[in-house]
Amino acid sequence: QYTETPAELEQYYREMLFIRRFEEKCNVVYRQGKAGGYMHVYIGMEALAVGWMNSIRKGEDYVITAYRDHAHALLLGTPAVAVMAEIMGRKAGTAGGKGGSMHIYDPKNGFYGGWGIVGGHVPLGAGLAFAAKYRGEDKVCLNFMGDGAANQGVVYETLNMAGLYDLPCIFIVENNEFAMGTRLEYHAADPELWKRGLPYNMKCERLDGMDVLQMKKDAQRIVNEVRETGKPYWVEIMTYRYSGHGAADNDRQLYRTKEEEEKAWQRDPIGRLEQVLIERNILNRERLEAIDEEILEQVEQIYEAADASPFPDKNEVYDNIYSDMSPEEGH
Amino acid sequence: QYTETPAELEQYYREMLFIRRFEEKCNVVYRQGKAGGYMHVYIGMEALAVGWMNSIRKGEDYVITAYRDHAHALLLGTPAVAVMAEIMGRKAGTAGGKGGSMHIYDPKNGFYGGWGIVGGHVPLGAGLAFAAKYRGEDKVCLNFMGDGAANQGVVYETLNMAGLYDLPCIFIVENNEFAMGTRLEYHAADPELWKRGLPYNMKCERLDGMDVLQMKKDAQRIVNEVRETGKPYWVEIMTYRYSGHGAADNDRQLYRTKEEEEKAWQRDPIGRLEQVLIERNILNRERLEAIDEEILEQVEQIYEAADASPFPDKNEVYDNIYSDMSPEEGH
Amino acid sequence: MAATVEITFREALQKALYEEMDRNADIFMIGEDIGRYEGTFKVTRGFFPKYGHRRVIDAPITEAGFTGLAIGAAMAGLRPVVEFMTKSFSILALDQIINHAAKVHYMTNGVVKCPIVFRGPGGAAKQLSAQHSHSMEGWFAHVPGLKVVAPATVEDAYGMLRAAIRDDNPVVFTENPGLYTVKGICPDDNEFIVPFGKANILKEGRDISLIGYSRMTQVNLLAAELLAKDGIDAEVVDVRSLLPLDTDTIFASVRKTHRAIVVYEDWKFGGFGAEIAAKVSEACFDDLDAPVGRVGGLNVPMPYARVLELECIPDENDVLAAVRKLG
Amino acid sequence: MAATVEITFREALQKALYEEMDRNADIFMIGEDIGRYEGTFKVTRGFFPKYGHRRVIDAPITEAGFTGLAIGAAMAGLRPVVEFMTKSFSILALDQIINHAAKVHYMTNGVVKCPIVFRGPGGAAKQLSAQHSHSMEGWFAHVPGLKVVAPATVEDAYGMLRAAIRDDNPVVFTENPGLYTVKGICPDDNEFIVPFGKANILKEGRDISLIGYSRMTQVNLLAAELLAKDGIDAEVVDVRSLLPLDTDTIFASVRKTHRAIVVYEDWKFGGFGAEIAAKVSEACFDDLDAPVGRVGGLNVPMPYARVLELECIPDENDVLAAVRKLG
Ligand SMILES: Cc1ncc(C[n+]2csc(CCOP(=O)(O)OP(=O)(O)O)c2C)c(N)n1
Ligand SMILES: Cc1ncc(C[n+]2csc(CCOP(=O)(O)OP(=O)(O)O)c2C)c(N)n1
Ligand SMILES: [Mg+2]
Ligand SMILES: [Mg+2]
Repeated sequence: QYTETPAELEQYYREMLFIRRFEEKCNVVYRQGKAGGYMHVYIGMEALAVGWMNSIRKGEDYVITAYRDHAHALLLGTPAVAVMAEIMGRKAGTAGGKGGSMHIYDPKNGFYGGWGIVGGHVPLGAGLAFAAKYRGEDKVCLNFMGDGAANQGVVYETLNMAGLYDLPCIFIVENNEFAMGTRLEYHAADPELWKRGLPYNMKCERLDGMDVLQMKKDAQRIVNEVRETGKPYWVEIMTYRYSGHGAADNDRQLYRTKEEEEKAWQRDPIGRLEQVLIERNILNRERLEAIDEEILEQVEQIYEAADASPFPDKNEVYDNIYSDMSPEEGH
Repeated sequence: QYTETPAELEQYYREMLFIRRFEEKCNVVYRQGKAGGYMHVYIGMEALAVGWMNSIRKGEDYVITAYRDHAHALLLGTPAVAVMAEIMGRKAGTAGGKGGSMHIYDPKNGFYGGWGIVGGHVPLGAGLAFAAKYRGEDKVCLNFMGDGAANQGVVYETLNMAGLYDLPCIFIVENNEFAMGTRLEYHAADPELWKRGLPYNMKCERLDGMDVLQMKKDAQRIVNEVRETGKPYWVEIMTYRYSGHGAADNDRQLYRTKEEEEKAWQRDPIGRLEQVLIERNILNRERLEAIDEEILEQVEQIYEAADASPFPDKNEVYDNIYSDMSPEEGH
Repeated sequence: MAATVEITFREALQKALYEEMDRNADIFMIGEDIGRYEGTFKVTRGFFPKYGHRRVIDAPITEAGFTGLAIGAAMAGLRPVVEFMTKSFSILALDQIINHAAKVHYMTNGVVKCPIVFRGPGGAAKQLSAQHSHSMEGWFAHVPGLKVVAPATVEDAYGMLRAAIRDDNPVVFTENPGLYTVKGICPDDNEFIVPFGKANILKEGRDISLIGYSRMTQVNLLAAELLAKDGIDAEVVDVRSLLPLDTDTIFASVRKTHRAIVVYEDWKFGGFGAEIAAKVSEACFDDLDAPVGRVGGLNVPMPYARVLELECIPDENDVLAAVRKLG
Repeated sequence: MAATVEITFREALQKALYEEMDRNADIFMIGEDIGRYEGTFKVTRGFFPKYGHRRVIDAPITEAGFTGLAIGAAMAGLRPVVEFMTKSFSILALDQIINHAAKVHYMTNGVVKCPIVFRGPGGAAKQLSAQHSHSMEGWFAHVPGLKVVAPATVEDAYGMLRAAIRDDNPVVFTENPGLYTVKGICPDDNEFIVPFGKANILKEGRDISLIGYSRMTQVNLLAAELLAKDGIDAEVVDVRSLLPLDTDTIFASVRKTHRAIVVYEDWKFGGFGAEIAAKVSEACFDDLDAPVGRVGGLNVPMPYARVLELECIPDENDVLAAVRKLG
């Protein structure tokens, strides 16, 4: 009577758990000083990306997001070692160490980054959708942004154009209740962000991002509709950021209580799927633990491989500023 | 049984007609080469400004708008000679000839301009309202913008803050159906601009701006409410721009037909009020014509006075860049 | 020897745009009022009827938004030509141009290309006041990842716009409004290209180098004529391309004339002319018989009154005064 | 002789902010995460508890919007202190700063004042990559109507921030993130002001002038120490105020040392150092024994990998190399 096959459920479980363990390792790496700058993990939000990435044509459809981008890349098929290497600023990274955690790109798998200016990538995503339409392709673009990003004016400039030009673009607000240290209620006049697309002639919805099965169903329905109609869609997805804003944020107590976090942990999408797997007798505790062992081992190997890869050479600093020239050199 | 006194009706009539004749003169002045650059008249939209300016506490409340700003200034009590002189780039102008038609300012009458970057002044208006609230004053701000300006993202950044901070700001979209040469349908995904404030926790309405009596009633109601509640309000007002976008726009046929313009003329707010004045036996045709004569004469005198005033001296070019210093001089 | 036509600067831009749009279906234009309204400066007149709303797109007044949309399209392989109604309005799109278009190639270590042109009138027109009269090219030339050109002649308008459109990198293309009606001889050759990074000696001279770009090059030509009357033989160096900058040609000229004046319309203080002057002063230290002079716009927000506006914009007399000052 | 305290650059900023907010109730702060979260660089720590949300305002992530709101409040007579989480994000607010704050006084011919401070960390921190590492001061210093300062010492941070807050004009106040933890002696005097437009000789010297601002002045001090070992007596000129610029002090130093190097962290090409170098080259033409050297940041979007990032940012060794190059 279930719509998902056991294989699918196990796949979602493995994907979510892999992201979780991968990013826990990222945090360790960061604390060890092997990664620097700003690094933002997706812990708690895994169901959201897993639901959406399994609803598109990977490698064909366009995906773009902000700096909280590890999960999106990994799910699209970007080699995990290349992602870890980029986070560690290595030559083997997706951008040869030039981008770092915030700037993961993998266009051949449909991933267009990986952007650091809050809200700045949203019109780019509309442009990707525009290109698909211009060429008569039936690709869609998943255009992810945060709840804080949803305050940037360029988002509404983009919605107006998406509605005006009929662009196959799905705007997905990852509402994790916080913009850095500022709670939703303190940055949004009306916390119901799902309403914000209404004035621009597009469908709008608020969805649950903590239940991967429901997320996948909703995502698939919307992706199919947008591919069909070629019209934009605005979606707010309720989720939660268990970690600090970034690896450098050690001040969570400034904006929320331990109690709140513990309560939120009860909605943990991974734990929730574990229940389902057990209830449906698909995987028992032992199997779940074995899978976790397996993934932890896998992540270790990924880290080892990344850590074994060299740093960029100094002279690479001038490479790829332009496709066909170098800037004036030297200090 | 009427809510307006005959005196009020005559006042509205005189105000609208004065703006109309004043700006017709501006067009002549421009054609004669005595004004230059970009100059935008309000012809057809007079009822809108008349309705609102008669609903506030002139000189106390804040008013801000874009470059189509003659009417707002004149109605707030800015000396007409100073406005005409500014348009003609004279020393006696509101800004000593430094601003021109687009940049009329008169803070002591509550008028804060007069801005040329489409949408750019909208957050400033919220800031004026913020100052009122900060000081515990019960002032309101009338924040005018065009239908095209309503696409600029900064407008929605501002609405969110106005809703978040509870600012006594009335956002007034002067929807004259065109953004320069682009028709509403070609620049707005949904032409019902009144909806655009809905996601930001504020009341929103669409109103008729061609009937000065109705406009005044609606404006008074909204101004009173905002002064009372201290909360923002978003209003779309339907009007029409009879002239080209600016005095330099001689290409109206590129974006609309003569027929459309003629049809629009049937809604002329001045003609409409004339009907009322006659029906209610307040003023007959002769009186109306006499008033017109009087105003035309008045406008001529204003022009003469402005034209008699000197141009700025070259050495004034460095004045008032800073309150307390001059920039490095010379080429 | 290819055929030529005598046309205006504006017509040269239109010619390049038509020929390139015909040649490559991936090219589209986007900007405010460029379609049905034909553009405020009428550069895009005739394009909407010919190519329709698919390739000539009227954008809402949302500079950041439509610029970002075009950049995204370029990342996907299209070749957008973005018109800013005036370059002054590109200030609202700077984040998109500088943080996104200019950096994506580097941030992806060369994986993503961004072939896009940002064009439109830059500099003062006539009495458009403080908010509509910016010269932006100096700011853009400060940003690695962008190429920045500012042609002064009909031939260069034609050849450099084509080069810009065919470039695989973001190019800021500046058209001074005062140049649109300038007439000149233009090659009638849809493969004619003026490569970036080459300055051009428009008039040879022995006594002093007048170095400028965009409309100021025309001013320098005028100044050179007047100087000739005083027996001063000025060389007019048209920089054309700010980034990349052709220092070889500029230095060679100064090493020949031993005197130089850099002329630019932008605010003098902190403008791009300072970079040229600093470079010439450093590289030609032993060759200079006099300090490198600079002529720039007054450090003043552009005033409306014509009498004040004319004070702000450099003209040939200001160049002459600077030459005399050098002695 | 007033009392002094030894505090960090960050504490000096906090001290000035506290004292001014206590002194004038028209002053309020607005910025992202500056209240409850105490600011990403913790400059505003303690202010929210003390002054509450009326005077310490957490803004949504809308740089253009909250900057414009603050400018409007300033036009109405309040005295906002705007924090940009990093100056890089001020790029999104440039239209508000340049077209509105900087121009309103002129466009109203002096009727409207705009007393506002735009502060925050400017320049590279550590591995924040291409979009978070901009030095913006050169661009701002190009804009008439703004004042632009970039202190390098604890004392100047204290005295110049107070001067900025009391100024009736828009002031861009740059804090290089590398300076926040620098310790120094600070006057304990809530009327202590360092007026704008005065450069400061931090170390006297006979042989060469090292001219810089913000963190690069600290680099120059280090370089001067190293040069001393080679018997080169360098003078360290801390520009402090870019607009207005104190050319008298700068020129006097160069006329004494006959050699000059301008050091700045920003991209070298088209950066503000070019303006200083061009001015010195012109004004001190007869006094210079060598061309004016420049040391700037590489013309590269800031890369993430530390090894690459360190390549981009000038340090004392780059200054030494430039000195040697002058010979
Ligand atoms: C234009 C801009 N302003 C500010 C920042 C600093 N900043 C980085 S992330 C962030 C919070 C964004 O919150 P949200 O959009 O909800 O995304 P989340 O981090 O929750 O995924 C801020 C303020 C930035 N990077 N860009
Ligand atoms: C940021 C910006 N972009 C473009 C322009 C050029 N422009 C001036 S007015 C205008 C149309 C504005 O239309 P609307 O907002 O409807 O106001 P209206 O002129 O109809 O009163 C345009 C595109 C500008 N001044 N500023
Ligand atoms: Mg969030
Ligand atoms: Mg309109």
